[in-house]
Amino acid sequence: MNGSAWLPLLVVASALLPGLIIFALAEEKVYLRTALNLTGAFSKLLLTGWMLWGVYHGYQYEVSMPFLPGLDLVLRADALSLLFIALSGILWLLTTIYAIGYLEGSPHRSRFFGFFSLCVTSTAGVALSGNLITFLLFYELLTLVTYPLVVHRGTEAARRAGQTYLIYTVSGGALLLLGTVWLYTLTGTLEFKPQGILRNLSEENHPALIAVFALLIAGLGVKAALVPLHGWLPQAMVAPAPVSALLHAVAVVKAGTFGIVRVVYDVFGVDFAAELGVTGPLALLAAITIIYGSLRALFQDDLKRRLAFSTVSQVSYIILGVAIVGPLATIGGVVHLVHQGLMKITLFFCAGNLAETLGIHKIHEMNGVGQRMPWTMAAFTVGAFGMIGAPPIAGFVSKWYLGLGALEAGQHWVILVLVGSSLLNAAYFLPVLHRVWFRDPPDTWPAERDFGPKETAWALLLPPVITALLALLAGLMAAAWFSPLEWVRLIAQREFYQP
Amino acid sequence: MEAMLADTAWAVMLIILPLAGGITCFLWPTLSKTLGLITVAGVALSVAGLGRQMMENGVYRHAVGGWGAPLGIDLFADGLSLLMLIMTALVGLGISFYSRNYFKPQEAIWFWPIWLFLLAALNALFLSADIFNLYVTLELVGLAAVALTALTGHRDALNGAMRYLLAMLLGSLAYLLGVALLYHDSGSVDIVTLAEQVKPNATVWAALALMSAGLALKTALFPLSFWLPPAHASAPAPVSALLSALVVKASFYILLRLWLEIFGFFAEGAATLLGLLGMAAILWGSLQALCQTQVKLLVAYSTVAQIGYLFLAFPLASGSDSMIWGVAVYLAFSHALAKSAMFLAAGNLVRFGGHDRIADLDRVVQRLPLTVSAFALAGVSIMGLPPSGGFVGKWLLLEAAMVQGRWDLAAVMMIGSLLAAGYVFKVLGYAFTEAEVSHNAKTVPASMEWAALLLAIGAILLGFMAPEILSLTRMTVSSGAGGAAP
Amino acid sequence: MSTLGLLSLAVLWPLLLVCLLGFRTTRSLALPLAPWAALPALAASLLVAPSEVRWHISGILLGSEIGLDATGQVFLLLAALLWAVSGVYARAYLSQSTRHTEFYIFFLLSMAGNFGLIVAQDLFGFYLGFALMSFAAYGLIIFVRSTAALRAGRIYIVLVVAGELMLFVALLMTAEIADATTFDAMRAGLALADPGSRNWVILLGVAGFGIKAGVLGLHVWLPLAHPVAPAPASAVLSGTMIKAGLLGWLRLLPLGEIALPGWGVLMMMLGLTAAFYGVVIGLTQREPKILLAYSSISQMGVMTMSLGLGMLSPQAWPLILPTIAFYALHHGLSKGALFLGVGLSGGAGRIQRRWIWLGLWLPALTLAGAPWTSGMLAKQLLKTHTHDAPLPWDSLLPLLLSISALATALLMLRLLYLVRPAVAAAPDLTPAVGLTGPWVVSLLAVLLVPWWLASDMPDLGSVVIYTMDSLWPVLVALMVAWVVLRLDFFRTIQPLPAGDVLVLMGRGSRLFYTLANALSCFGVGWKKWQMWFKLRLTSLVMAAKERFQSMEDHFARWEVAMLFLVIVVLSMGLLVSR
Amino acid sequence: MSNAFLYALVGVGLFSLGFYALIRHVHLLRKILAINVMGSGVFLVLVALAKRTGSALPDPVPHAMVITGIVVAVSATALALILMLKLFAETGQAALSDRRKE
Repeated sequence: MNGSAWLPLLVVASALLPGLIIFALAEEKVYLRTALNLTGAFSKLLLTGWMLWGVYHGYQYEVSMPFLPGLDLVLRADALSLLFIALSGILWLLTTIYAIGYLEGSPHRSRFFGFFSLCVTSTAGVALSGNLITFLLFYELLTLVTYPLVVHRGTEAARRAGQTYLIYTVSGGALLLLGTVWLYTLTGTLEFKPQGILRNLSEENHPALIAVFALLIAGLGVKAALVPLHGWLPQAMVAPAPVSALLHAVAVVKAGTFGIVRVVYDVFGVDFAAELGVTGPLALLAAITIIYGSLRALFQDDLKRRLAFSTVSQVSYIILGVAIVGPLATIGGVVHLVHQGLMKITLFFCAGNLAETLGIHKIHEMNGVGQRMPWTMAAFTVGAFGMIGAPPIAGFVSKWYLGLGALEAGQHWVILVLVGSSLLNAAYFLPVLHRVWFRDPPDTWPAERDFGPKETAWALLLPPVITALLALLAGLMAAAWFSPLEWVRLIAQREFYQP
Repeated sequence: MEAMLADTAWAVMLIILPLAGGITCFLWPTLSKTLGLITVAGVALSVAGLGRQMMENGVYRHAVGGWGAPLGIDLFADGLSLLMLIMTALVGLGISFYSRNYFKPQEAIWFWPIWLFLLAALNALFLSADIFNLYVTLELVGLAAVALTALTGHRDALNGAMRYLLAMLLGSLAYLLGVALLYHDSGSVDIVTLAEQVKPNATVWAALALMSAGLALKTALFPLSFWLPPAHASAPAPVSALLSALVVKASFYILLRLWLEIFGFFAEGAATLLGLLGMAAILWGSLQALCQTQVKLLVAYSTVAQIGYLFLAFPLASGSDSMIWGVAVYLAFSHALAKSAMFLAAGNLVRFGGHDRIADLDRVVQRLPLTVSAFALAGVSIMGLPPSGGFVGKWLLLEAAMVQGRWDLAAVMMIGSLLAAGYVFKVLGYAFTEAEVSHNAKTVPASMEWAALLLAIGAILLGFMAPEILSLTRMTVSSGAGGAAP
Repeated sequence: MSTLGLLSLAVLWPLLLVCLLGFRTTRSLALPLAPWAALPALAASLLVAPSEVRWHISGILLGSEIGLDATGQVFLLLAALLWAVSGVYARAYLSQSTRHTEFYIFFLLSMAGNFGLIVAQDLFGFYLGFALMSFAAYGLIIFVRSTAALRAGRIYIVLVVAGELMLFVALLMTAEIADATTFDAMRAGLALADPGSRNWVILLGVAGFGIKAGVLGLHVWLPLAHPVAPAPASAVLSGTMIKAGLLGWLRLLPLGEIALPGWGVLMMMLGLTAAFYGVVIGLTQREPKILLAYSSISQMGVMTMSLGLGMLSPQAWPLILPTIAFYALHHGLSKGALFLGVGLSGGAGRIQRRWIWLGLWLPALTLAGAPWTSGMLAKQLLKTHTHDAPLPWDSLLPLLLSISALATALLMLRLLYLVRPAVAAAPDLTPAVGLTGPWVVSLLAVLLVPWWLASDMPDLGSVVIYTMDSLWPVLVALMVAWVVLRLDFFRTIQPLPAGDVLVLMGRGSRLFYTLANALSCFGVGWKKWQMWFKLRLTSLVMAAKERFQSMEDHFARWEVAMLFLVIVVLSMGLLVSR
Repeated sequence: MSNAFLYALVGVGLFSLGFYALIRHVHLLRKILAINVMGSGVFLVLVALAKRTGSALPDPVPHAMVITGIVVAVSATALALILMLKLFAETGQAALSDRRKE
């Protein structure tokens, strides 16, 4: 069982080192920068694969470093963290390719890719953290490192969006810090353990624990875009497309939900949380977010803002799955972490392609774009149907398990939420698809850029098609051994429901 | 060589070396730049030597000239003072490296001698064992600081310096009166003997009140912080870094030393008052910083706010053991590093853009990447975001506040860090955006940028060395000669 | 193993063609193959012997099962025939249209979905096929892009999404109750389940599949979709896609396992009213395709009634099931032939050639149940099973069935009257052989296939003697038509708007629109308020900044500072002394 | 003992007088003078308290402190005067100008 300690470090370093070197690179060294980025991405994928294989066979990878008196920084690779790292690894590789194509000829690319790699480093750190203090460290680092990406364009609007982004995320971080310190004073330890660490606490500080839970969820809820705290996400759409694709659909938002999953399962223990009676309100909050997000998305004319509100609603499926106490709902929630990532990043890539190639930002400009860019729009359609939950695509699988889990846990109202949100998803995605495929295109596009015979540059076209395929495969081959669903079953069986 | 190194009186070296350096720099101004840097490096080495010596045989005591306690002046160094010495040496090194090509020749002539006198006075202050000697060294520090502030000779520099001088003198006199009363009551000035003999009676209360008020005025605690912003903002960048990082901490150190040894046992009421003023300082300083439109004023008000954090240690310490004093010193150390980096970065920005307005920082992040990253890293420590030293200090203070159920302190700390994030990111936000009017920029020497960056990185790395530093602070006179080796 | 290969080929071949059509390079290769895409399915339906053998493919979609049972084979035969004929028919029908690639993509997708749901024996495969067929059909319905088509498409897609979600919940609850994903296990589990959740599942199942099967109230999209869709599409739509709803009922509902008296009566009532309602509205129509749509609704009503019969007498279910399958086959083939025939009229809406009009008589009579046609056979089979219905129904049903036969006959005559050839036949409008060929094949299918299938039906013998019973409705219908023609009384009737119930819903939608723009004006109000709030906030902050500045200056004055110093000294002393 | 106490009281009086003058007067020279008056007040208190060893020779330590204090006060006053002169040269008036120079 003596897994080597340096693997988790290497994974974090594989994203950190290229970032730091790229910072120092001059602007025109394009090839060196691309090489660095890609080697970083590939090495991370290799290492994750190695650890996946290792953890599958029961190895334990852990490394720790003293940080505070009585608390030290721990990087531990368990099944749940590897799921998140695998997802972020794959999507980082694709988004790097996409960003290289997208930012062709734009200024400040070294700075962009530097912060980009740092952001992935902190995401890897968030995934691998072994206790709440390490999680907090990387969680705050994520805020710091994503801020320059949000304000990358350097316009006044970007600065204001960055300001709102900061107000939300820094106050979220402060709440999380408060909750963590209070928890530490109550329990004396912050380790993540499968059944949680609060089981043996005496009765009288249960109200305190409920307050700590509320603080932690509020802190994490900001990044997980729960309803009252989601304001920053639609406004952060001013950032360039690869940023909104990776960060707001995958890294930042997922870090929040991953945190909630960790807190509910590995800090409180889901049965103890149910005993405390906190999972009910959390499920309710998630349900309200799901419906609210979809409703707001219905009225948005800007494509990226509609996708942002759709993210707000879709991410809360994960929290809903976590909050419904039951193995199947857990599987549904956690697997949606991967599925939503795949589908949402496809949609954001396509939105970026439209903006970059044809200068389309608004939905009413998207008439007949299917003929002009068939492959991008095919990927968009796969992503959209996935969001609605149509069968072959991954979204259906997670909705299926969420439904089963809800029924098994006897919470029938969740079915209504699922149905309602699927209806709303259809209501705001199908008209777009109709406009794309069945309306005839305008004679001139707002800002068309010619990419030769292909509909757009290879680097812009390949990523969305690949992620759409992955989403399709994750749904179609859900029962196969290599699918995310099987890995999540392993997580649920190994992490949450020891006999 | 080993034996010789072991027993030389490093403490004395700490004082004589900068004095000698100062004089030689004054006499030979042409080579003052290199000489100054060498002296400061020498001081840093001797602090290391002292540190190694203290590791072996704990608390260091040296009677100057062989005379005993009542009359002679003793040099005394325990964990807290060693930490302050390390802080002074590090920040001093960074600032000297920075100022080698910051000053015009006719200013450099005055800068190096006065700066080295200031360094000598600081070292003497951290080493002195009796409260009168503290008065003298405090006065020296004050005078040198005022002289440095007035270095540029501009209108607002002189104004700030004058205001600072008057406030400083007033504070010292109040302190001296307190010393007189204390001496009248217990018949001795030495801290250790005072600690045993002082009983709570009328004169001691008056002495405590006067001394605390005087030192609070010199540390610019909130209501008495009127003199700090104009002085720090108008002084040249390295000087304001010195003022904010070191000079302000000197008087705080004396207050801490008095409270730790003498007044701590019977002064809960006064401690809560100081805590209250500290909280007010955090809120007021941060709000003022948010309202500023100029970088250096913003950073100066940030100093006022961060000093508030240090004073939060007083109400907490009265409740529990002396670990909180270690945390206060740790916070002071991390603030010194971060604030000096911030001021040096601000200096770079001012020199680069030729102006001080935040709104016109035209995409400076692309043209001065090192300076802005220094400002950002320092900002991270000021805000108390992980992994910086500021975070560790804030975490420990929060922990203590929660253990003692002081929710008000916890809440103010949270609001303080939010407001800090507000003003730091205000500057960073404008550093990224494109200003309407973009003007011709002057180049900034690389060494100045690197100095700021190294200090900022120091503030971040401090976060990772918390266990060693905190164990160092536990090595005090009360913990016996051995001292807890780290 | 070849049967599994053939079955999966039936489904995968159209999908493969769609992919080939997608790529511009391979499009020229795939286009000629597209019309013949249904052949593998046809071969499968003919060659594969229906058996209880199931093939479990664990990889696909959480484990899916493929297999072909008796009803499945009948449905597959019907579907394969219709898709093949329509495919070839479409090639000529769309020869001069520029967007035939797009048509074929949607045509092949819905074909694959249709075959998929017939072949699938587990809920995932079925649901995937059902969703694929429904969404792809949208492309067929709005192919002509006219405003009516878009409106029909919008209503269709809304109902489809609602249906999908109802099905999702029904399948979810069944899977949770029965803890299984294959249909037979689910049916067994459902039979043993507690009545409460079972009723929920049945309600959702009936409603979900009812939308597709045109159950009364949910049928509004049918009369709108059929006239706008191209002829081959509406033939397939009416022929097999509607039957998918019926197949869904047969798979999901626990028929033959427990008696569901309440549901049985409801279904029978629904079926009967639909049967007569469809005919009454159909008679008023002037558009042949709308008339045919209403005829489909009425025929589906008959099948719903027979389903209700199955619910009432579960013990007779093993016999009723093949009857329903046969009835579906008969209706599908004849309705398909009718639609293709009507399609031959080209733009003028009237059949140009006399022999084509006469040809139309054949499926019309079959549908009306004239003697020695498959219609007569189907109706008689149904009548034989009405005897074992519970008391009130066993005598009432045969009578109602014959009256519905009469009504359908009248409807068919109305249709034939509508499309009767003009006196002076225009010479150049002879439909191309590409169109008439497949139509003739479909006529042959209408004649031969049911009899070929009926040859191995169990109780064929007892049926032949009732020729007289199936003849009189047709004769009476002819007489009534002759009388009406003489009086030309009915010419002045205005046709009820297609999608009748929809008019009522129209008012409902107006309510929805008012709600929507109320919400939007609330939105606008909210935005205005937000702007005002932002302005207010910034001015407040500016004022606060000014006040802070002045307070700071005030503090900086000597007197105030020193006052603070004195206060601090005094309070320090006081606090310490206590 | 009582007259030593009297002198201490006079010292404190001088201190508060100087403090009041420091606050009241705007002209810098007056402020510097006020500082010196306060300084001498403190020194007087120190000298008065030296008498506390009964009738024997007075305690030498406070005297040493006073000498050092005087030295410090002198250097501080020198610095203050130079600053005032430079300020006067620069701004034309020997008073602390209001901090907000619009």
